Amino acid sequence: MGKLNIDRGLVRAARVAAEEIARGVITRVSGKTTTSIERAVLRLLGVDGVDSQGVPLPNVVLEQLKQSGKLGQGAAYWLVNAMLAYELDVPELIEAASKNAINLGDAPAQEKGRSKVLMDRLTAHALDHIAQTRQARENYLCSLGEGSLPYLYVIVATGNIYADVIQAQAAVEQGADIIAVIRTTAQSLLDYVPYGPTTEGFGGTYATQANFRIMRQALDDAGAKAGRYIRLTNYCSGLCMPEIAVMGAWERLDMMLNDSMYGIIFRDINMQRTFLDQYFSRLLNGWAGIIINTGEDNYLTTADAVSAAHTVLASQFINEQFAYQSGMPDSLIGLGHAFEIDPKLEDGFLLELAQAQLVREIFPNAPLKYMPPTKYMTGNVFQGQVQDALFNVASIVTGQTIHLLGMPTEAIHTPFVMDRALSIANARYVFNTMQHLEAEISFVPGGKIQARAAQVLADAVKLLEYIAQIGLMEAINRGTFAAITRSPDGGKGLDGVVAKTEDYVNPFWERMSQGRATI
Amino acid sequence: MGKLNIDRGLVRAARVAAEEIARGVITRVSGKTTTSIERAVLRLLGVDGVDSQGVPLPNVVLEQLKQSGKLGQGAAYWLVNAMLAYELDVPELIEAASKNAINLGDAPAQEKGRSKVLMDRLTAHALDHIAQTRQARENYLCSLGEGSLPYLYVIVATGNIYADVIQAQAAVEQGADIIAVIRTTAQSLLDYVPYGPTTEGFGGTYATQANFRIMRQALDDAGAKAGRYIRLTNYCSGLCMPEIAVMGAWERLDMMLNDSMYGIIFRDINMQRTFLDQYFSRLLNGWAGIIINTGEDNYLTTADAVSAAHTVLASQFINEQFAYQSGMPDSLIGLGHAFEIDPKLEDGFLLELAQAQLVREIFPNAPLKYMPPTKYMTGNVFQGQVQDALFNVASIVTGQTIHLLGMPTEAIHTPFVMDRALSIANARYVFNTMQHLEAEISFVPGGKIQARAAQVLADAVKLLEYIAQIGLMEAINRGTFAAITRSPDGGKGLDGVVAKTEDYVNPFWERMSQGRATI
Amino acid sequence: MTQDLNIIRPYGDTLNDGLIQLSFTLPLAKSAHTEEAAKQLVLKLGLVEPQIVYSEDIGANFTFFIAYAQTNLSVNVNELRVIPTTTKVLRKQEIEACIKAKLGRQVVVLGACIESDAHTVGIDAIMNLKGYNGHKGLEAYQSITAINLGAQISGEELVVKARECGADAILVSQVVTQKNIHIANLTRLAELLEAENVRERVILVVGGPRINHQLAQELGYDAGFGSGTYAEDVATFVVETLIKREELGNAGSSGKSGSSGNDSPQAE
Amino acid sequence: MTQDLNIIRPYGDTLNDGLIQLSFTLPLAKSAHTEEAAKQLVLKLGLVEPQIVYSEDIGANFTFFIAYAQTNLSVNVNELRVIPTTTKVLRKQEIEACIKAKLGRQVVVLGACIESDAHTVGIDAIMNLKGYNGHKGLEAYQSITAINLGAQISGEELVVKARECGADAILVSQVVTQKNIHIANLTRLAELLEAENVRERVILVVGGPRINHQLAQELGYDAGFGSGTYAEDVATFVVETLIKREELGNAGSSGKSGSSGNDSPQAE
Ligand code: B12
Ligand code: B12
Ligand SMILES: Cc1ncc(COP(=O)(O)O)c(C=O)c1O
Ligand SMILES: Cc1ncc(COP(=O)(O)O)c(C=O)c1O
Repeated sequence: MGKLNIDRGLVRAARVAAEEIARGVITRVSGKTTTSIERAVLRLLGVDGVDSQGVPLPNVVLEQLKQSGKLGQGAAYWLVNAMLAYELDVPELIEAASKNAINLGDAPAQEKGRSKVLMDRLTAHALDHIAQTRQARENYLCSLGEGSLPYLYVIVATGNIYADVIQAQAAVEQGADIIAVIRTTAQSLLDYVPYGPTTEGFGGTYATQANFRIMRQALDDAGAKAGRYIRLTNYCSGLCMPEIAVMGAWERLDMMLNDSMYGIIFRDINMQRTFLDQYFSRLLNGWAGIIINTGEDNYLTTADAVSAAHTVLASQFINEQFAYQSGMPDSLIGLGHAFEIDPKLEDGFLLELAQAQLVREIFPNAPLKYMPPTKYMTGNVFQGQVQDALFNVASIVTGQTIHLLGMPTEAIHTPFVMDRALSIANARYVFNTMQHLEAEISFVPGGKIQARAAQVLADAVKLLEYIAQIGLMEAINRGTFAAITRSPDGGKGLDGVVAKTEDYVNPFWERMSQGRATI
Repeated sequence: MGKLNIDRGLVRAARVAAEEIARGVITRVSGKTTTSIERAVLRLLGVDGVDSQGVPLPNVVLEQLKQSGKLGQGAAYWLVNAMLAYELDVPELIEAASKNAINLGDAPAQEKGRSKVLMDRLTAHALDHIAQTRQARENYLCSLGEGSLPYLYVIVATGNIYADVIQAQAAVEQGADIIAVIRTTAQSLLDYVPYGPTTEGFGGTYATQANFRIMRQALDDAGAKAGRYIRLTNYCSGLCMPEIAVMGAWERLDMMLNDSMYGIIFRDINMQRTFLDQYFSRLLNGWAGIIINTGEDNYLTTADAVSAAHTVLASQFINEQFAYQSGMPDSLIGLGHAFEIDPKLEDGFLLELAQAQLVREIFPNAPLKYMPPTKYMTGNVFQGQVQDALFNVASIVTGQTIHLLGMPTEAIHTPFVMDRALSIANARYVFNTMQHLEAEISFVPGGKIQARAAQVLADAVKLLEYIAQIGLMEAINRGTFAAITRSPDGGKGLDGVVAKTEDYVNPFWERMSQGRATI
Repeated sequence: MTQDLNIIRPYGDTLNDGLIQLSFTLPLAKSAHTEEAAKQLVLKLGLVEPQIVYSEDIGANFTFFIAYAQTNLSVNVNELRVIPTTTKVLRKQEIEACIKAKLGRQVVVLGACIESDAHTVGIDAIMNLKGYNGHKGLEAYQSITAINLGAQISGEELVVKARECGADAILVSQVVTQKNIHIANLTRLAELLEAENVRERVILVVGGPRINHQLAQELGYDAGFGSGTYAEDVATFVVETLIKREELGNAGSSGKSGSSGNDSPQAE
Repeated sequence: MTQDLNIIRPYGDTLNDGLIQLSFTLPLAKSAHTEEAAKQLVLKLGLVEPQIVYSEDIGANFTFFIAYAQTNLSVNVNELRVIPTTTKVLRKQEIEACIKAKLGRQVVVLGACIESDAHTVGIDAIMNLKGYNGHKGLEAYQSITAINLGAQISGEELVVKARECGADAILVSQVVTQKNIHIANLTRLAELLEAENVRERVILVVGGPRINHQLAQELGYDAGFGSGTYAEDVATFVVETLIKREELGNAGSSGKSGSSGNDSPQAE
């Protein structure tokens, strides 16, 4: 069937190894939770807002519990228990707690049955809300329809949510299908989620729930005008990954950058923390019908796209298995890859085609996310248009799904309104003029393209089997991905990894992972 | 063998019809010569320079002969006869003639034997000179080598030959293999060739022998520095086509725009004149080893590239046969075609590929000249880079030979030095990154690309058979090409078509067409 | 975004950031000095925060630069004066109806691409039956007699033809603009028509990708049309102008006054 | 082409034609008025013969323009002052030899990508063994102890580390420049080093794609390096500066004076 004539046995072997890898990690971190997961639970249960100092209330509550060493039972337990003990609803209770009038951990233990009833009610309420949001998306898609494949994905990154809205609306008029609001440089290492609408960021805009809502509304308006549903994307990544998953589910984001290893490798976030956080956030993303975008493209900014091609593929297999562990269906697993081969390399485009086609054939049902050239873009915006054009060609010829548009000004600044217009025109022209080219061409048997694909697959299998042997944590420790090494006990946020007690309660975790491998 | 699985029987049928068409035309104009052919003969025999009024001496002599009604015997006859009669060498004779001290037609007839000896000597001298020039090219190619295929062809068009030289040398440093000096807008309808170096033109620089020489020297220098032979191109076209062929042969031009019908269709030059002129100039071009470039691309500026695709192919078959009639080998027949489909057309690129591949497979040994998008280029120079990139893709994927670079500023101005640099970078990147892509892909049997190619070929055959029936002159009269109609006795330059007498002498015509169909 | 029309500045990603992209070549080999020269040049244009984002030696002692910079200057849009050729372009039927009702005769329009210019696609788009982008050309108008002379028509030929067919309007096309040859050609034509006493009797219109109404008027033409013009744009202008002139009952002299100096053909 | 260095102008296809390409967006919907505004803006930049060659409505009341125009301004290249970091970049072996001969000890270089910036590829290209484009990084230099702290290092951390390892030079990288965050970060670091009395004891260098030597000096750094820098460029500067300071026998105070105000590190 495929154009590459790949060895299906190797693909199966890769999945077997990757499954073992992911399961190994999950087993190893089982028995733990994280401050960020617990804050996410608090958010799901209705904790929101900031205290008089501007500290987000989930953090305030969490600190209380953590300081009193009570986090092991799960924040949900203490919240519900205290609600019953003091007969307060969530806002009342949290307000009192934030004023230190109440310490959640001090409330006397309530009767289990009553706890369960309240817990179930609150959980159902939250999950219903998410289900409704998901339904709203379905309704929009049904009534408005959507852009044709590959979806045109652009970023806005002014730092100011209101300016972002203007940029996004212009982009929609230009033809964009997906808008990603890029996050300010500093946010991923914050151990809290900023609150409210924000107007100052650097290289991006803070991810806050208010900002999500503002942009969602703007895109609904723009989409209604344009006659197609516009997807909204943000970063479910960094130290607050699970909380952002909640915010995204609430505010009807449609996609999330969400990788099982990105934070470890690129942000030096502790790996236990990340593996736990990614598991829980993927439960949520899956529940909310949010497509995740994995971050393998990033490897190629520090490692070489030719020699490290197999690491991208290996990582995709791992990301897939992690997503399966969280119960996500293929249709939500937007594996990432990128067009990052040195433009000076002879036949470089053949290798790009081989890789893109390989990923397409191995993950036929995944909404693949194809990233544009970035590393080899220069200040030559005219030549940049050409590099992006070939990227567009590779995308349409290999049937990619989510197409992140390259910008001519990639090496210069976050996109200007005109940069986006130029990029969109570039992609629309290429996609239209080559609409059915994919169906027209086949690759010569045993040619350079097929040989390259076979090689990358074989190398990926070898790598995966090696990782399965030593374990993923050790593999990362040895610098397997992106040529960066990270140790299991190093990195930021380890202090947020907490052992669960026997009686740990997390109603969402339970409900969402029913019938699946649980931690 | 080919990728298109075309019907070889149809290709043969097309050639049969085209041969009939070309032969029909040649037969019809046989018995005639033109003022421009005779001036070319004079140039070959050594007539050059201008009189005191600045009128080129070939024109002065020609006018004398024409006015005295003596052209039918051929200028060569009168020149040699007068040389013997007055015992003058060519410069002396012409100087006297230009001062009206002598009228060539008045000289008493000389003994045939002596005439023949002198004629043969002068002819041999001229042809030797051309042969030496051709040999010089071979030597350069041998010692310096040349750029890889497809050759990068750029134009210079400042209007000032010295500024052109600077532009050309920069282009060579940027990577150009072929430099074309574009001719000023007004020149093709002049019935003489301007003389000396020129510094003022509009949209191009006058084609003069001095300008040819200046540029040839500059390119030899630049080529020596760059370590590859740089080809020089100009226009062997318009009312002075045969004379320019002489100048090109003399000054070692390597290519010439030279079409059997362009002047008729696009410059409203009389068709008898053009058919005669093109025949003679192709004799010369063949002798000098100059690659001709035909002008089918031009059709697509007035006609639609999709619906008129078959007219381009039909015209290529005709141009090929006209070249054969003049004894040119395939290796010198640079048939032209162009990437001119509306970028808004869905699957337009598939049609471009079909056409480029079709031409490649039908004329496997011709140095095809592929022309860039021009008509649908806009002032959007950024998008222009993308259009040109796809043109570059089509070229490398179908193995074109001579690649005329598209300029981002096509819709704005003749190229700036930076426009050329950008275009060359565009093409070099595409060619290098897709170096062996042609060998990697095949087209799906019965797919849109193959179907389109089959259709265009079938339509071309039908058209050729129709033209063979009614004759090419009538076909042009009916607006077959470029949607333009021209009548056999209309157009400019008909007064320069002269009946040959029984004793017409043209030693070059005879020598060069030995063993071939003669007029 | 509410926009103060008194102060319009370029927009990169923030209102009034004034961001502009530039590219140019300096006739110098690449060096730190050349780069500094590029930066100084951008500063001389009154731009601030110049960023030379790309520089490349493009051979023969040329260096190519791409820069981004900001301007603090702004344009007051409320103060701009733009002269339209017409207030509202009529559709084909409306034009035909208008001619029938108000003129009651055929309007004769003569078209040509003049002097050395052989780019006929533009004038053909206006004149020929087929038209352009689905907009029919003047030949398709029943009440217009459209005569397209085609390429490289000299001023002298045009005068003869205009007299011959009693043209109401002459439409000339100029596409090649290198070294401002179009200005020379157009000026020469206007003078010739004047000298031959044809100018007053016709509506004189010019079009081409680098032509606009203002330039046309400066050159003594009644109107000018640029890229993307359709037959109805010109037809509207021609017909409205004809009607106005005939209404003044004095085609000759009013035609004259309309031919230059006057801001808007509508205002006659 | 002989070139008058007193008058350097952009070059399109003829000497001194002054041709420049521009593009920008105006926050207005497309209209004849907007087009005129674009033209006026180009004129306000002092450019002449403006040609708006492209305009497109790009949505949300924005219009994108591409223009070509000419400038009569010129730059006098003879008058430009460009401050080089060094007169001649040494090769790796030369640097090693120089350190051995003139300093006779290990040179300690500390590198970091500071504050919120996590773009380590640039600093890695300078510091890490592998280097960049075939040019080895400082780790490959036997007589240099290169310590690369990596991404998102706060000023405070950097001070501690610099003291700890007795750094001769601190190399900081700044890649994100949006809203001039690099200026803020670099200024803060310079002040902190000053306050902590570290500034005088080190050679302070900054690099990044939007950094140049002039900017660095304005911010109180000893040198700045932009795109396409290799390890040897920095190493030459660091080693030459160290040698000069040690020759002055007074590393502390001359280091200080070299840190700001002084035009050329060579001139010390
Ligand atoms: C097609 C074409 C040709 C064809 C022309 C075929 C033909 N019969 O017309 C051929 C191949 C013959 C040709 C030759 C040359 N061309 Co040419 N050509 C073009 C090209 C690719 C497209 C022009 C076109 O057809 N546009 C489509 C029409 C519909 O648009 P338009 O002309 O703008 O017309 C519209 C409006 O302007 C307006 N309009 C135009 N005229 C009029 C008149 C009136 C009265 C009104 C109301 C409106 C109106 O309405 C039209 C419809 O909206 C352009 C590049 C480009 N992409 O623009 C170069 C271009 C115009 N050519 C150019 C040149 C230099 C030449 C040559 C001189 C090159 C040479 N030395 O050989 C020759 C000589 C031709 C000559 N003697 O004039 C240059 C001109 C540079 C300049 N600014 O001066 C261009 C810009 C290419 C380039 N970058 O170098 N060319
Ligand atoms: C790779 C990359 C990333 C990688 C970084 C991986 C890593 N570990 O470094 C990842 C994917 C993580 C990333 C993330 C982001 N990035 Co980033 N990234 C890039 C990219 C594509 C290439 C940068 C690069 O590696 N260049 C190659 C190196 C070798 O060049 P260089 O850095 O210029 O270094 C050379 C010289 O400058 C100099 N040099 C550099 N430092 C030093 C120091 C010293 C002492 C010396 C002497 C010399 C020196 O020497 C080096 C070798 O010659 C650029 C776009 C581009 N093509 O430039 C965007 C870019 C830099 N990123 C950008 C942004 C905005 C971000 C994000 C903030 C986006 C977001 N909101 O998520 C994040 C956050 C990162 C953060 N916290 O800093 C913007 C910055 C815009 C601006 N001008 O402010 C850019 C320009 C892209 C864009 N157009 O939007 N990015
Ligand atoms: C998965 C993932 N998360 C996050 C980011 C962005 O970085 P940051 O962590 O600074 O938000 C990226 C990079 O594009 C990514 O791929
Ligand atoms: C064969 C041929 N001759 C000549 C020309 C140039 O036109 P002109 O006749 O004005 O020189 C062209 C157009 O590119 C051409 O294809």
